[in-house]
Amino acid sequence: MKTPLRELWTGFRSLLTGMRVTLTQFFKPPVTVPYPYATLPIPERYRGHIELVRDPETGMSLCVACKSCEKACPSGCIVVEGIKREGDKKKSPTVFTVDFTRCSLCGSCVEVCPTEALRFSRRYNLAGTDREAYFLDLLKRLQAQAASTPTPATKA
Amino acid sequence: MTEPPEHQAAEFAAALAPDGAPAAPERPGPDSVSAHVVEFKRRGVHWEAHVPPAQVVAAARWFAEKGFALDTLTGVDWIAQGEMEVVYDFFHPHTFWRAAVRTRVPRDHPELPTVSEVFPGANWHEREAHEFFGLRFTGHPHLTPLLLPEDADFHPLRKDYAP
Amino acid sequence: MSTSAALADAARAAARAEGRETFVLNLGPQHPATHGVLRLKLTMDGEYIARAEPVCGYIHRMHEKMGENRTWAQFLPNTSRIDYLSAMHYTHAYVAAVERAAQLEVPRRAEFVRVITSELNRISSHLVWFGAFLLDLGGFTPLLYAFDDREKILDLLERITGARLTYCYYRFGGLYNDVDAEFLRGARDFVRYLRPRLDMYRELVTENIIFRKRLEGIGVADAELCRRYGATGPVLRGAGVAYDVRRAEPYAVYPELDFKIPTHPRGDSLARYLVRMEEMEQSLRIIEQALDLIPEGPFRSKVPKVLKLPPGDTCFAVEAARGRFMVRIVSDGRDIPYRVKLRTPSFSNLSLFEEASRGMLLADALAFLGSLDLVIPDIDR
Amino acid sequence: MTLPEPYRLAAFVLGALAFVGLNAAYLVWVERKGAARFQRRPGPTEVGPEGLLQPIADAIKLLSKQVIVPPGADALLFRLAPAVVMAPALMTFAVLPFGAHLTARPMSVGLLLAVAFGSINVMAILLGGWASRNKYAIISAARVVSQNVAYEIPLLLVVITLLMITGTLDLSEIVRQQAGGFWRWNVFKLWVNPLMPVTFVIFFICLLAETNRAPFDMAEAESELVAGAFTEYAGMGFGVFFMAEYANIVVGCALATALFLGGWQSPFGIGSGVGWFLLKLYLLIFTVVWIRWTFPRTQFYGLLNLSWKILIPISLGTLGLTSVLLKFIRP
Repeated sequence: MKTPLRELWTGFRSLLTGMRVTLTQFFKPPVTVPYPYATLPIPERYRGHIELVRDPETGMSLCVACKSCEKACPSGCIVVEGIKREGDKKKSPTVFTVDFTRCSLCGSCVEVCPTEALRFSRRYNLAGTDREAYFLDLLKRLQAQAASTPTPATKA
Repeated sequence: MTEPPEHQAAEFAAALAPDGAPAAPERPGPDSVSAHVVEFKRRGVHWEAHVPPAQVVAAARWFAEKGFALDTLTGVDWIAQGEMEVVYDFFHPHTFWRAAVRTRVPRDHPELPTVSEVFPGANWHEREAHEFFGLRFTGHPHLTPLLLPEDADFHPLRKDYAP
Repeated sequence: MSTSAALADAARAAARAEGRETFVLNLGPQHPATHGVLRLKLTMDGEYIARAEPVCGYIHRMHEKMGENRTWAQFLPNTSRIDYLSAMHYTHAYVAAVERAAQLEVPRRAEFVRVITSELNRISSHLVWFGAFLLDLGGFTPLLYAFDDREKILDLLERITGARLTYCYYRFGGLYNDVDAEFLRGARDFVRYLRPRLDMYRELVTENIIFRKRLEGIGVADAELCRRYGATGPVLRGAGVAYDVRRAEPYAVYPELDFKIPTHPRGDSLARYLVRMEEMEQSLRIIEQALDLIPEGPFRSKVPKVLKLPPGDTCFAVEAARGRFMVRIVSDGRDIPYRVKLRTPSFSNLSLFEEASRGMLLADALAFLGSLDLVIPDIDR
Repeated sequence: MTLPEPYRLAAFVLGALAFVGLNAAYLVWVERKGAARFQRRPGPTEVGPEGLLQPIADAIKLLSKQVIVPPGADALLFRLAPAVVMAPALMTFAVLPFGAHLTARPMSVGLLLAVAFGSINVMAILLGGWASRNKYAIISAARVVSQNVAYEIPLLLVVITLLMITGTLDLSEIVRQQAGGFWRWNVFKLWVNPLMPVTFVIFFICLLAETNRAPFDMAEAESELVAGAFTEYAGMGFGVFFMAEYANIVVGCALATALFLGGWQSPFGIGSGVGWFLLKLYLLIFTVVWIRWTFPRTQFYGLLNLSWKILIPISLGTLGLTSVLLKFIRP
């Protein structure tokens, strides 16, 4: 008789313990962030889609159109074309597009780039209604950035 | 099963080829049984064996008796040699030995007996190998595609597969 | 008629012979308890299961074929997407297999970081399982608590890898980039933070009488059953077998660290639950020790730009959150894999479900299914 | 308080409907907010301040949805079930003693009526589940019936225990007997039966089981049976089942308040009124919410075991003990 009763009591007590735990949580403030009104800081190394880095001196892209990134990309989503302009020491890109719909954000392209001309952007709220919005022209993006932000140090 | 791998390999070869076939590690013939120790640090297994396709059930039974578990089994399509290799991976849950058994079947007639009687876990692995490679495991109770659609009649991991 | 239908018919006929009538209940592929797109074709006798046939493949992506179409390095992003909850382990196995085949050196610092991140990943994976399992059992709140804790791990890992789920952080011969002091401090803080939380889970869940009554003796998968089906990980350890790849085939710097392999002999759902909960504590211990021992130094060794592996087979297994994950790579000497075989733990762990669930009640079977901790892409690959 | 009978009736019908409607709607809000706070979330915030208009938005959404009767279902029973589940809960409000003079229809057999109507909702769920022609729904319906049968017994045994103490079925009279401070509430009448608190706990457990609330939510069991008996219900059909669940909780908790916690009586003996009744009622409802968001669901046979092997023996024991004590201690 003693054991079943004790079992019953232990079981019941375990329920009360559980209720105590949830009640303590009840009086603590919420841990969530109300997303569209507040956002968490994006970490330094956040891997968004890639973008071109500007040369701090010339304001042009650092890319030499070597196509290392194109070759390294597992999904084949980068297209780079480049020419050697008159008077330049190295090639510069004429086409640099990313098919972001196929990108897996692995970072291989950034890793292989010999001139560190690529970096991850910090765009995270990537939602759209059409596919075309994610065929990114990085050269255009670079120009737009140059137009809006005079100093390259400011973030994207 | 605490003996070192060389003993296990020898015992295995002796059990499967009682007439004393040579346990030579050099390029084994398709119908001979051989077993040899390999370097774990390079290969990830302690010893390997080669058996003819007809003897995979006997091999599996030997491993089952020793308390091994079937890790996985998979095919490799050696299209240049016109052969399909089937690799059975075993691990021992208590003594931690790892062993692999290989067998080769002709590519145009990829048929070998099922080991799902010995290791029920092989059932799914064989279904997978069947759908991916077109290997036919005779005696398998339910040899239908597992991961591919049920009406799939193609074998994507064959080297000549073109979608 | 297919064999499957024949088997289902046989189960039905057997039931009818005993004067019972069966019906087929289609559970999934969209059902709250299957966590993704697993489908169970249940032949039911009332609320009892006469036969449960898992139907997989709904999210099959043929990673193994993808591996044959790209260079060794290009396969890396795929590895995080097989089991999205323990991406670190999967990348680890693949990277280490290639390192083993090419005989590449890995700097000690990188090995320690691999251990720390892997164990953090294991905890986060177990936390998701813990929450989802309780959800299966009808308890909603622990899920949110577990996700709160997991969020802290994801923040830490995002800090160093830049991603929250598909990290793709390890590289041949080391890491993608080095960890900073902030991360190491954060990891230490996290260890300190999680311990009282685990105590809270014990009070809220583990000791709860309703919870224990639901799991005790339910879904027994004993050591012999696990061996026949090749089940590993917490399923095997919940059957009392101290098999852990970190011990069985030591890799990285695990041999230098002191940790226990938790086992429970009963093989029921509760045993598997307890194993995982204790594993989280052990992972915390491992992280603590690794944080003490981590040396300064390079995080990556020199690796040839175009990596070609010598011909032959190489295996590498790691203890992923769900069990033994093994990569078998076959090289023919080129820079492209000849064959990549992924041996995933959930695949084997699920295959025993059909045999073990026979004669169980539906609700029990779902508790059992939850305790196996399945990740469907891990089965389907 | 002496309105002519037809007006009185109309006032109370309207009052009961408004009370039930408001409660059902806002208990959903309370449940969601409560659940959120238990889980360290803010809960609904978007519609209205603190999400207070959320129930209205929910109602509009449900009303604007198509009511689908699945092919092969028994259309009549399928449509009837929501009405059958709602009606008894509404009827019971007639006898609930909210205040000393605030009862729609004070009846000498009020408790009997409440208990009788309280067990009709199981039939509604059975009807709905069976008429849906869905395997999950039928399994759920079968579970609900056996669950409710199992819990009706300890519930009634507890009520009988209480009846022996009060000697009346009139709910208002039962509350009146408990006047004069919290030590005179039935739950603390330890000199009549030292096990009164246990009786209350049993009553509360049975209440959870009868209203199909977690941890006894076998009817819904969303992780096993999708949505159980309500799987096939869309739009307001589902909404009515949902509201009925909350209406039943209100009825159950109101009964518990009246029977054990002194109804409208103040715990200090002075200042009694409807406010106390509502306070106790909502505290009990909060506990119901609190329990739901704390525990996992019980196993189905565990639930039956709990009833047949634990609750029924104990309630029989308290029944026996009370009768013995009443016989020998109070002449």
